[in-house]
Amino acid sequence: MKKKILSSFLVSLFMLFGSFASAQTIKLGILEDQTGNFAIAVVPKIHAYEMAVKEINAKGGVLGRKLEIVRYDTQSDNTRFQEFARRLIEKDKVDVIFGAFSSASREAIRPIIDKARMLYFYNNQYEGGVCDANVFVTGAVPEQQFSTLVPWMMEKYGKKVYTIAADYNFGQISAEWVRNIVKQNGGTMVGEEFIPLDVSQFSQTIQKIQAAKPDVLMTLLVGAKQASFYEQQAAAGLKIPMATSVNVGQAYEHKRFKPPALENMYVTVNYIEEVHDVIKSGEFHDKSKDFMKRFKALYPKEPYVNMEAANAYNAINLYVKGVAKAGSTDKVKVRRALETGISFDGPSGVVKIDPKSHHGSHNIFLVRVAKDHKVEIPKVWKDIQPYWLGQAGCDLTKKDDFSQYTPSKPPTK
Amino acid sequence: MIILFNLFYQFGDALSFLLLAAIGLAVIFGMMKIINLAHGEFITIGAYGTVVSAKILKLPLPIAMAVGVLVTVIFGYILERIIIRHLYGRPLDSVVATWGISLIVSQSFLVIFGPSFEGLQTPLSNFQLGAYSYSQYRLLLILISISILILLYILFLKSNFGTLARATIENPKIASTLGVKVDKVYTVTFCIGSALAGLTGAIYAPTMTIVPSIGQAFIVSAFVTVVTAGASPFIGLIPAASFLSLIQTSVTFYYHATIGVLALLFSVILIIRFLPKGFSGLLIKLKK
Amino acid sequence: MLKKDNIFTISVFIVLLIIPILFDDFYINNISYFMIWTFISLGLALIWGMGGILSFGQTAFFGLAGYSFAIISINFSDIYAVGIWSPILALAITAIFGAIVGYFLFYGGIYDVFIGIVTLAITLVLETFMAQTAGPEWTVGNARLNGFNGMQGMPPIGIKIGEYKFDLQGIGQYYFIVFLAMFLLWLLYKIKKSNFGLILLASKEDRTRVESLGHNVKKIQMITFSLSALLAGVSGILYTNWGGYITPSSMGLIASAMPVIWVAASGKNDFFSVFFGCILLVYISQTLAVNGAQYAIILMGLILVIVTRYFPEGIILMLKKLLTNKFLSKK
Amino acid sequence: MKNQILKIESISAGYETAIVVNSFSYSINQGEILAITGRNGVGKTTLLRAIMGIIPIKSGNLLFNDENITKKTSSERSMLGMSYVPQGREIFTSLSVEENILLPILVRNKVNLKDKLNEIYKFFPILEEKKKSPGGSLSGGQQQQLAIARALVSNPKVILLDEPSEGIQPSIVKFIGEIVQKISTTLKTTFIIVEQNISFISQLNTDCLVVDKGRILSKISSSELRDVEKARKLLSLES
Repeated sequence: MKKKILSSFLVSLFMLFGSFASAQTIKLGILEDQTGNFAIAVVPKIHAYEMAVKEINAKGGVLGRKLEIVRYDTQSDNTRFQEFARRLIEKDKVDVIFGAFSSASREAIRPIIDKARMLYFYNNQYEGGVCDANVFVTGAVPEQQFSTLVPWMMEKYGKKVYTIAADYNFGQISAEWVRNIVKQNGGTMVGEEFIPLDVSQFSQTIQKIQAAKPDVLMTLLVGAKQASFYEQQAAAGLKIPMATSVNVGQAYEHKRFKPPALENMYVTVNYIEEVHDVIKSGEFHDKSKDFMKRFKALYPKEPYVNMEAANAYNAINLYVKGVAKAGSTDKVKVRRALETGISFDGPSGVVKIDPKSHHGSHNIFLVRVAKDHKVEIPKVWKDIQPYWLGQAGCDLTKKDDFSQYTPSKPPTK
Repeated sequence: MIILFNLFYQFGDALSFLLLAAIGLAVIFGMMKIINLAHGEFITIGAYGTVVSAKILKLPLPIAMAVGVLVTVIFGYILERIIIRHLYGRPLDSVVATWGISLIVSQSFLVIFGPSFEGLQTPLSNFQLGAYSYSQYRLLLILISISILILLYILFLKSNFGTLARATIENPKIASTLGVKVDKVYTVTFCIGSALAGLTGAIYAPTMTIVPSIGQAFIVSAFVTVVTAGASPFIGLIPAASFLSLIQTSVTFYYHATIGVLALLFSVILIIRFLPKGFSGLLIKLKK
Repeated sequence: MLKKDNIFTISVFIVLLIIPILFDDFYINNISYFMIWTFISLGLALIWGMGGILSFGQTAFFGLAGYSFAIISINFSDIYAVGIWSPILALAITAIFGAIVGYFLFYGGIYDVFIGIVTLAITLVLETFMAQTAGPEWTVGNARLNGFNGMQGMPPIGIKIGEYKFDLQGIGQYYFIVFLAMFLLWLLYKIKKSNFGLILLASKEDRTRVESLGHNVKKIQMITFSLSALLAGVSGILYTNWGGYITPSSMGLIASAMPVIWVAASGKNDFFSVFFGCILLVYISQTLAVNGAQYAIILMGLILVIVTRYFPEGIILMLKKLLTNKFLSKK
Repeated sequence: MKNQILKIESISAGYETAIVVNSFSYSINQGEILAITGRNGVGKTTLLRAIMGIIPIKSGNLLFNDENITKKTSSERSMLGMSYVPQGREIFTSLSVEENILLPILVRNKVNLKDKLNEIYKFFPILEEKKKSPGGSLSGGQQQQLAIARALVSNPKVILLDEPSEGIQPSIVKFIGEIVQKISTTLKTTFIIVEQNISFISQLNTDCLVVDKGRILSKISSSELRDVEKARKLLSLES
């Protein structure tokens, strides 16, 4: 009898030990702005990470290991990003880092990530051009958003384009893309104005736009202060079709602003929660509906599921596929596995990693905001590649690089 | 003609923004030498008070605005009683305390109301003049800002309360020996400053995105205007705001907004360099 | 020699010196990070606590030094050849700029809160300007200023002693900062006790009186201002070196308020209190952000309000005095 | 026994850690003029400031009309009927002369402002001439008159005067002395005057306390004071 107890004790101890060894989790570090200026667009992202992890763990994880999130609130503050990136790497010893909303916060942690050879997923729409051996990008880039949007707008409304853009990297580089595409398509820029992030009053800008009489107004504005432009242009009766790559798909301005502030605004997104409401059947309808059903089951109070939430969800799944393929969480092995062109069939269809630039391909939806702020989708472009960096000379499969490039300052070949 | 009106509108719009941004701060800083870093949050309270009472209590806009102002005054009153009154005579320490208050308020708004709140529509309509169209409400703002300033001028320079307030500000100890209840004068003055900040928030609420950081859009303009106005803000505020908005609008007109902002900041540096006591100092000198 | 006043300073430094023996990389780097901010605070304590002049724009010098350092290091790829000269050159630029601003302020007859706003305007001009330098035309030699996204890719400070080379990172960086802090604290105490310091302290009480005694107060204030700019520059360079990154937002409104808060809350009249208080406050703020989620900022705000309300001298200075008195009475 | 308007019972007061006024006791009758003199820094001004409530009384009691006012604020003491003319006048430079005078009335029950002003202008005709000018534009003597007028307008029972003759030309000093005497006799107002100018003191019909180290050193009677030379000798001997 005693013997039996002892042996069962030993067995259970052994099992405990064994299970402990195999249950060593894969640690995913997440740095997102739960508070501060960007919180509006970021909270759905955080939930999407959590949802992806829950789903994967429910299926038993990967390589027999569960995923575990280590998350810090970076408070929309670049210095917090730096502090916590180091904390994740040096203290929590995570296997991969996801996160950052603004480009500045991404750039704040990239030196730390590169030095530690950490694997990092940036899951946000941005100005493009990051060619970094350790960085993967699941958000949309200008060649995906503007190469589709701008020619379409010019065809529909006319060839005179006016750009107002936030006066920092995103706005300036995006404006450069718009300028180039307008020229390539035989249009003219009738005006271009850059506006500091702190400006919230736009009377003068509105008058300048009216003086130039454009057919299309590109509004590459960022942040809550600049978003006041929309109410002010509506109050002044500007009535010029607007196009952008940022609004609606991130901070769901069409839900937050009083109609008709965003009337006749066009946006290219790689996902928004309305996809399955607007597109009544087919692949996109089914995938989006399924995703939203699962999302709302977990987070019924979520105000909006934006494109960055989809990107965050895709990022975790892509990473896990990379780990599965590599058979390890070794950072170099996972990177090489991801560079084989891994793809994931997500909320808006297949996202495939471009091996050269580490960016993802996307299906792009053209969204129009109607007078009552209901959303229409006049067009979908399928499988748009992040082609620019690869063409410009970034090939991370052959040569490591740690830079960000722009169309006017491409990689030196 | 249209161009002239256009310039007037642009200038007036910039002017009223500077005036309204600065006015509450001008009272609190100019009269009490408290550097209120929470000024932006007072504006936020006014804006949220207005929007919440218009959206949830379904009050008509003017009444909702009054509620916004009232809420800000109550907040200002409580704050003055429990914290600010211990900071009189320590203007530089007030920086730290009011910064703390600003953190508490803006973050509390985020916790309570979430990152964003559906805004209001700008009241009134717009009108067309040649190629340009204008918002009537913004035209009204110009009038409102100037009339508030005139009322304030009367209150502080012509009324009995104004005499008490100016005496208290100049020399609280002596005012007290003459029977003035210095505490009360401070409280009332602080409440007036709060009310004006709240009013700014209420007035601009229908034209801006309603987020917990809404008030921060005003704060740099406010400080810059108050300081160039100088030690006696009621005299200096209009010339300072006019000068600064003239610089900003004309530079923005010829170049673009970034250069406009840089020009504004640069002219502040130069104004203070050559008029160390601001515009009011210059005016007082000229009068003599 | 061992005065009662020094007991805390010495014990804190002893703790700082043995920390790397007890803790791993993360703590070493994190405490280095906390200490980085002490220099800008000490600079402010010098000009504000001793000189009675509140500068709201110390971050202008922080940023200027950080950017100068970044530009110089990127342009000289052999970091060991440039070595310590790249930060020294950056500091010289900062100190000269500080002297120019100081000349502009004090010889221009600007005083009180006006100084605060002028320096704030200067830092905001720098921030706004740097934020829009994203375009390719904004390069200095090989270094792209890179706008709002900030500059990165600068090598760390490289030190070469004979054949031995090392980067100013990790534990080397840690000890460098500790020794630098010890040296600068000692220097600041010397300044405080010097004739120069006495005149400065007196000018805080009554400027015209000191002037009538024949001292050139304007010049003294200008030199002090330049010194405080230099100290802010030390922080800027160390920060850039620590994270390999410098951004315009480090010169913004929020960033510029932080040193003022650290200094006021710690006790602006005592350099050691500022040094220790600054470390403590950055640590508290980080810890709150790690644990408190959305209530972290509210708590930080409450701490600041309570400190100013109940500890007008600064909480660290009050604690130091309290402990010193107890210490003494027991002996 | 006359009505004792102000009883100072062993008061101590000072700044931070330094005690400047040390267990000072004295009682003053209604309508009496009391002069206090002594070298610089012996606590004369501090005593007045403690009586007026500008600085707190650390120990002892202060009775006004038999009411204990030790803990009252200076504003409350003013309302009870005390007035203060500080050293260096400290008039409000940014307020007009008339606003300066009216200030104490604005915080009191309604009085006919015009009558009150005319009453004051009768004492100080120069102030009527300058009534619209800012206080800061007045000369030293005019400022002193304004400060006295401002103290007088609230019909106080006690007026504390701190160095009224300091930095003022002799003719005005004399004028002020006459006014003090006149007010004291017509309105039965009590005066406590801190003064180092002996000829000014001797001009008044008053006893004089000599103070040193925050205590009363001696008391010189009004009759002894009338002989200026003798008084000067007494005072210089003692100080």
